[in-house]
Amino acid sequence: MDKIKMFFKDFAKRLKHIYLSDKDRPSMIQNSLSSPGFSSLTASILSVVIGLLFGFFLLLILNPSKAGMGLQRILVTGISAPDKFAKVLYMSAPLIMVGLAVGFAFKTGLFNIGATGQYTIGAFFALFSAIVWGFPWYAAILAAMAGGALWGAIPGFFKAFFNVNEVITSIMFNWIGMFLVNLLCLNTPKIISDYWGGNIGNRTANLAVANPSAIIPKWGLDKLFDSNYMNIGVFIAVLIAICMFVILNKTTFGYELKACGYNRNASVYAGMNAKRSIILSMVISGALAGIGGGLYYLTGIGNYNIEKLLLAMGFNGIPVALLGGSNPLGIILSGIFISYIQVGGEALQPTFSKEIIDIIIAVIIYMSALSLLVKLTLEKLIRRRKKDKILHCCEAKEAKK
Amino acid sequence: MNIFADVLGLTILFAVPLILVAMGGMCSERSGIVNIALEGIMVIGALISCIFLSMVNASGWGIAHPQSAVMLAILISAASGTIYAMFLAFASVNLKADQTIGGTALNMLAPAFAIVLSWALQGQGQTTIFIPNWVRITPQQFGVPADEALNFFERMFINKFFLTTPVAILLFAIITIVLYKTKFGLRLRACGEHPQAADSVGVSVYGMRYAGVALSGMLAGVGGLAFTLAVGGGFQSSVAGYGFLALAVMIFGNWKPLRIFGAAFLFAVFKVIAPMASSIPFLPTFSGIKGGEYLYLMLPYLVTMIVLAFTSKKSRAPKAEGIPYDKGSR
Amino acid sequence: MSEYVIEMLNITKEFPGIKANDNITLQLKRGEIHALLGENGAGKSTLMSILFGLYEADEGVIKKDGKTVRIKNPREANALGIGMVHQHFKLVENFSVLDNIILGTEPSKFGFIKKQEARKKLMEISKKYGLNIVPDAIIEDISVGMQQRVEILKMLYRENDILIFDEPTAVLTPQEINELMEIMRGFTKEGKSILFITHKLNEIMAVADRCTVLRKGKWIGTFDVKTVTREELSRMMVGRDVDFNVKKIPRDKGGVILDVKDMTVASKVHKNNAVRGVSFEVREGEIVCIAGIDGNGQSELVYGLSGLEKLKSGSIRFLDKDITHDTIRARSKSGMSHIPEDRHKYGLVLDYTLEQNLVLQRYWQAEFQKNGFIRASRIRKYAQKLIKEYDIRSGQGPVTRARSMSGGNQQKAIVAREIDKSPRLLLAVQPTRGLDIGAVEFIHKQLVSVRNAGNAVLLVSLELEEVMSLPDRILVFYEGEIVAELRPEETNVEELGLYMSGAKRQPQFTKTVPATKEAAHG
Amino acid sequence: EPKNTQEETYEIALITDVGNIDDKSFNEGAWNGVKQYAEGANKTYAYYRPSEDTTEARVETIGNAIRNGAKVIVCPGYLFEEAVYAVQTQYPNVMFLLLDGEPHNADYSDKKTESNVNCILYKEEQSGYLAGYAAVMDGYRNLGFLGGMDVPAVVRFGHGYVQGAEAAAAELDLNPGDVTMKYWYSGVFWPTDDVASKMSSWYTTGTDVVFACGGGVYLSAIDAAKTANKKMIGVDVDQYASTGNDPVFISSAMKGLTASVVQALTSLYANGGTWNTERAGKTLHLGAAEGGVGLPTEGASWGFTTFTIAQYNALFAKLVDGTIVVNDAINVRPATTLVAVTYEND
Ligand SMILES: Nc1ncnc2c1ncn2[C@@H]1O[C@H](COP(=O)(O)OP(=O)(O)OP(=O)(O)O)[C@@H](O)[C@H]1O
Ligand SMILES: Nc1ncnc2c1ncn2[C@@H]1O[C@H](COP(=O)(O)OP(=O)(O)OP(=O)(O)O)[C@@H](O)[C@H]1O
Ligand SMILES: [Mg+2]
Ligand SMILES: [Mg+2]
Repeated sequence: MDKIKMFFKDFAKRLKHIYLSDKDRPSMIQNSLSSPGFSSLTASILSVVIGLLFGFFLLLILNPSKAGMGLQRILVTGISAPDKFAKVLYMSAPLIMVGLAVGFAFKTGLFNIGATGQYTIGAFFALFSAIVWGFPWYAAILAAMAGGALWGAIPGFFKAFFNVNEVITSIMFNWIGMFLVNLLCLNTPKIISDYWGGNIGNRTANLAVANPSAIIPKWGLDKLFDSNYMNIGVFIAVLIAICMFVILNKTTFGYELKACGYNRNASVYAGMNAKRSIILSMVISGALAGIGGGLYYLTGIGNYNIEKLLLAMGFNGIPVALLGGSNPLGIILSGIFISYIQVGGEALQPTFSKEIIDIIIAVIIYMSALSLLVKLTLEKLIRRRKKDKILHCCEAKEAKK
Repeated sequence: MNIFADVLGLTILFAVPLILVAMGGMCSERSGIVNIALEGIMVIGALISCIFLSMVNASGWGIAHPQSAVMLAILISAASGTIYAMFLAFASVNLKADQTIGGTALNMLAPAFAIVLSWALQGQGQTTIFIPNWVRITPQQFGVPADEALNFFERMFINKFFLTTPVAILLFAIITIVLYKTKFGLRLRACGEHPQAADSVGVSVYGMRYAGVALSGMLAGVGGLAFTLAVGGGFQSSVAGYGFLALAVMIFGNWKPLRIFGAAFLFAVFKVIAPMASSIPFLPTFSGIKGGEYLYLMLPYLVTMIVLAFTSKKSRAPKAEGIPYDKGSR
Repeated sequence: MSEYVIEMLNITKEFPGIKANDNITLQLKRGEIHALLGENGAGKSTLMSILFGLYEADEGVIKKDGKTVRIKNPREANALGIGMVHQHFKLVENFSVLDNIILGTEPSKFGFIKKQEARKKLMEISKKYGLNIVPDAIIEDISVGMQQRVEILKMLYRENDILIFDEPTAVLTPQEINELMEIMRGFTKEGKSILFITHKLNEIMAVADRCTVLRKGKWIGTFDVKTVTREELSRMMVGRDVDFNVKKIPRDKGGVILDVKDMTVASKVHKNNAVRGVSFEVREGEIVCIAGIDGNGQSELVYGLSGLEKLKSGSIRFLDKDITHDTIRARSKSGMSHIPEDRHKYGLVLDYTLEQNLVLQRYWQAEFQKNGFIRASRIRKYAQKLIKEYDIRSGQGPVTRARSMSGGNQQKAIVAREIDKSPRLLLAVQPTRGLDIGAVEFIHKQLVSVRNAGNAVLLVSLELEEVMSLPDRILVFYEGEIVAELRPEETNVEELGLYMSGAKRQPQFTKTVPATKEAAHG
Repeated sequence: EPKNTQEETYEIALITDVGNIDDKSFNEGAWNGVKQYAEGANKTYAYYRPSEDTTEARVETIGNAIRNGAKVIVCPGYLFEEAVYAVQTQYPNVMFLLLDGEPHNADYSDKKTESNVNCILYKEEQSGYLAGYAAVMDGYRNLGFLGGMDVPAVVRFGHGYVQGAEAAAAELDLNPGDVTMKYWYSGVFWPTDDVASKMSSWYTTGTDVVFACGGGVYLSAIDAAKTANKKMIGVDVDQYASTGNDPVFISSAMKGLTASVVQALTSLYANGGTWNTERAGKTLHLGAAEGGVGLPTEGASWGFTTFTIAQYNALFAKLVDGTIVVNDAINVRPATTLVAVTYEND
């Protein structure tokens, strides 16, 4: 009991300490010993650990005798068998894409909360071109990209020309997109499953039946992993993420988009076309989400359902982007990580509900907000140690005298 | 004629949660904190108050004192929303975290928590929390004889009536007055525009921001309950994107109470007309098109965009929103 | 009672990597105006912020009337009667004047603001000190000078009697400066004590009783103003002699670089045009200065020339080419550089590093990119070169975030970037605003070197000293029109003032559009 | 088999198709059957939700259940057709009970039911027929049909409902158009604001009774019905009883999900854990004759006033003996001459 008290006291003291130290500007406090990259990775890892501990705590409350088993399943299911790992990769492909969509927009100063609409339109373009026009998979992915780009362009356009906040346009066009896709699907008999012999009127046809060439190839990996889930989608996503990294950090184009995101006036002053930059940022962001839709529905595993709820996948991009620090390379990791523990979460059934994983992810995201605190603490410690050293030296000198 | 009374009546019913939650968002953003967690806060407010309602229903107390129970449920939804919102305040005020991070975490957490909690309370797999019948105030309770047909205004105002409606109107009025007429409101707005200025005259920016977020939690919590009552039946761990719609309504309303009020009504009226279109005589039915209803369902969103295109040139968010307050920065 | 109202004894304040204040002692006598001076980054604002409770000192004590006090936040400073007009005004832009003034000390009943009472009190104070304001005007609609009055009234409303002015004159017109000096003298007569930060030595000479000089965070000395000269002060500040004379080699009239005809630009603040049918030309080897009181269309003129704003009518020829409809990039390519008025709004991407900002106008050139890919090492080398040449000081060299640099160094970075483009025409809008005399000297030298190389500078300045010393030719702007063309050596400050205030107009500049006073000031 | 002592095994497993087990529809009905049997027979039981709405995920989840010790797996819903097709050969020793469907491959080129699979199909059209017939006979003239999604079971209920109303109108010698029906699939199995608005507009513009057929979607209609003082017909179970005697329900078109699951499991265990010859590899079609469908007649669950239980029994007997045949086609809408049906999804 006393220990716990001590712990809290110590914690409170630390908190207060950091709280008081807010006079220091964080951007200024960059210590050579703790490069920003290093400490943000540390912070992310710490968040993950805290999130998992919290999850364990929750499992303990719900069912103490099974909590150990639960935690173990969360942690190892993803690599317990090849087919489980295949599932991780399968889920991470669209997740990385929507994460990239949100993260890319963040980097260029925009909040794309419309990834779900762009993803939906992308999915529709992919399925339409694949089923109705018989496109092969790569062409269907390009179609998905075009669809997403188109849907992303709209909020960009409204922002650039009418000064409408992209958040509101994105939200509105999420719904418009979904309803539009429903409408288009319903009026394209060929895209619906019952055209191909099924008895279901509210979902799209199976690609295996309608156009096998539109299924993303597996290159034998399905045999290797012994799972239908395995395909090359995740490699495409990783490749695109790397491209995005290069574009953002190594090209003049990325330089322009970021400049416009940080300071629109300055970018205009510097001769850049800010309207074009805003629209292009949204187009790219939308295209990424659209590809996500393509990558998911062209696996031949899922069918698009005519429903009245927004697809969750687009919104899932936000936590992926945030956990990955909006950095494309970070997003690869966070996308894979989130699907990894989600696969672990499914294995919690039937003892626990799989929603516990969502709670854990939420806690991890929340804890990553603490990264600043962790950074400050780390840097403070390092600085203090340095100072102590100096003091020591001085004392030593004085003693000599 | 009845159908028009219905349209207006339902518009009020569905505008109420939008107004509440958008006003909540406004309070928070006016203090400088972007609150995208509205959706999650609504879920929590609805969850806790619906659990309360179903508990007092089970105990029999509810049916004996229906409107006191609903009033308590409203208070509980406000309290739980406020507490939940404090997580956002802590992350974005004290920790100076990116405000979307806290918001996103809360949005993810809320429905998952709702499922886990309602299962823990109601048994595994039992997600729906049913709302007892007695929460509605019937026209009879207003003194309309049971066998008498309702007139236009009765249909419009009291046919489908919950205590949340007058509470919402009251809250709207209070918040509007507080924002513009009190020193609290002045300070709150100052913190969202120029926190350094507020700080330099002795206003506690942290305190004001906490207050703004707390208000948003309170309003969004009540909004969650109001939405669940309006939809009817039961709570199923979700508020179907209304939190985000409220965010949109807030932007649409340009962060100003009266405009938010108008925006919410405009949006709600089209949202209500959409499903009712087939029963409104003069509206086209698009019978040649499969799923013509979707054309109507798009309507509220399209109308919003059209209005925005014409009105947004001057739209202006609180200047300091989204930026963690740092005493030292100038 | 102690002779001093405020004593700051042995104050030390350290920021990561820098001792902003190092054992500084400052004593303020009752009823005196005490000037504080030092170069950019010397620690003046920091010291005042400590007194105002924005920072806490690491070491040292503060005494009020001889009693030690701890000032932890502005509220406590206010309670001790300390008020401050900040270097960058702290006003809520979309609030009314009245709301800004009462914020934090609102008279109220049950939480409801008693507006009428507040208004009455404000109008009384305003009348008493002759500080005219419109209580219901919105801050963003009023001039900078007016905003400063609001800041001053904020202090008076709180009945402060120790007033801190941090660089209050950097943004004012000469007339406004004179008014401010008068007001400050008035305050001392009432027994109020004033701490006054400025870079302008003549202002110190004019109003201050004593002054304290800081350099690199250290206390250099405190002097009775009557006993020191300008030159001595500037030497103490900068640590070397400052040369106030700019050397301009006499040049013959060169070819026309810029030819503006009937230029009209709309205003963003009011319905009338900000620039009305202006025609002039700028030639090789000359510095032309646009003089005038702030808000007479100078900013819009430059927006029009640089392409930030479309012309309503008229044409611009640059190097014998019509560029009226050219893009900003095209103008920049053909040799136009622009040091913008607002360095944070236009001049810098504050979240980019210094090196990224140094190539803001040139990142697309073959030198810095290949097939769309940025050549990072070349940018680094180039940045290091500019940093060295222009002595841009910052914490981490090329990779410092622009946001964390001091205003003076931010300005130097912009100047370096724009001049290093070897422009044929340099649009320089208030290039030395808020800079210390050392930096001013440096930038003036750079402008002159552009001119001496046979290029042209179009300078927009509000500072009479600069207007009288730097240019070859002066064009006076009044209500969006040119009202006079003068040569600095043939005119004097008084005459200039008459043209600037619209009291006089040279015959060749006829009034084209009937203008109202209201139109020019929104 | 269990790897860890902490791990428990669950012998009877139910996998939901997409929703949850409180969907007020086949997931819930089947789950109640599993529970009822397992608790009586003292067996361990559990249910699982697949990670997403795909055949692959359902196959995977079946695998998970088997890893957790499942010997019998109940698969409610036609969405399981392809999944069961795949797993029936993969896990020959595990018994499957497929409700509402029959296994086939993705392109329907092959249909086969292995001996470890028993399929049950219900004649929902008969149940719907009874409800439609009774409503019109009882004097209701303006009917509504609120479907969830247009999935086979829901469509059969709806089409039966239309046919029943038409038959009653003919029997009563009504004129064309005397009976009207609004017919709509909402697209959701849960309550939403637009369904609530739509129902309220139906009741306001004259609809007297709505047959709400689609899981939780009835929750959106129930409020509208009460506000308008109108009636509803429930589905699957006796909803008058299951909602705590809510008088808004005049009847329910029942389908014996729970009972048939209990029966199937009972016969399975009676046969030593494998399907007996009547069930192995077979499909049972449960209709009136088999006691699989009907309206509740006990006490106040019977909400009709002029239509009598005797009339109902006579009608029911005709369904049993085949005098009345209700068309179960789902791709073709039933032809009507007397009932004016407005299909609002068009
Ligand atoms: N919040 C801070 N964090 C880190 N360093 C700071 C901070 N504030 C000031 N400094 C450092 O302290 C030094 C003194 O800054 P200060 O603003 O007091 O200068 P100043 O004398 O007011 O300059 P100027 O004439 O440009 O206004 C600066 O060089 C700066 O590097
Ligand atoms: N975000 C920041 N992080 C670290 N240090 C900062 C930051 N912002 C400002 N500083 C430090 O604070 C000091 C004062 O900044 P400020 O912008 O007030 O400079 P200034 O010279 O007084 O400005 P100006 O000349 O524009 O009035 C700078 O010297 C800078 O080093
Ligand atoms: Mg300063
Ligand atoms: Mg300065």
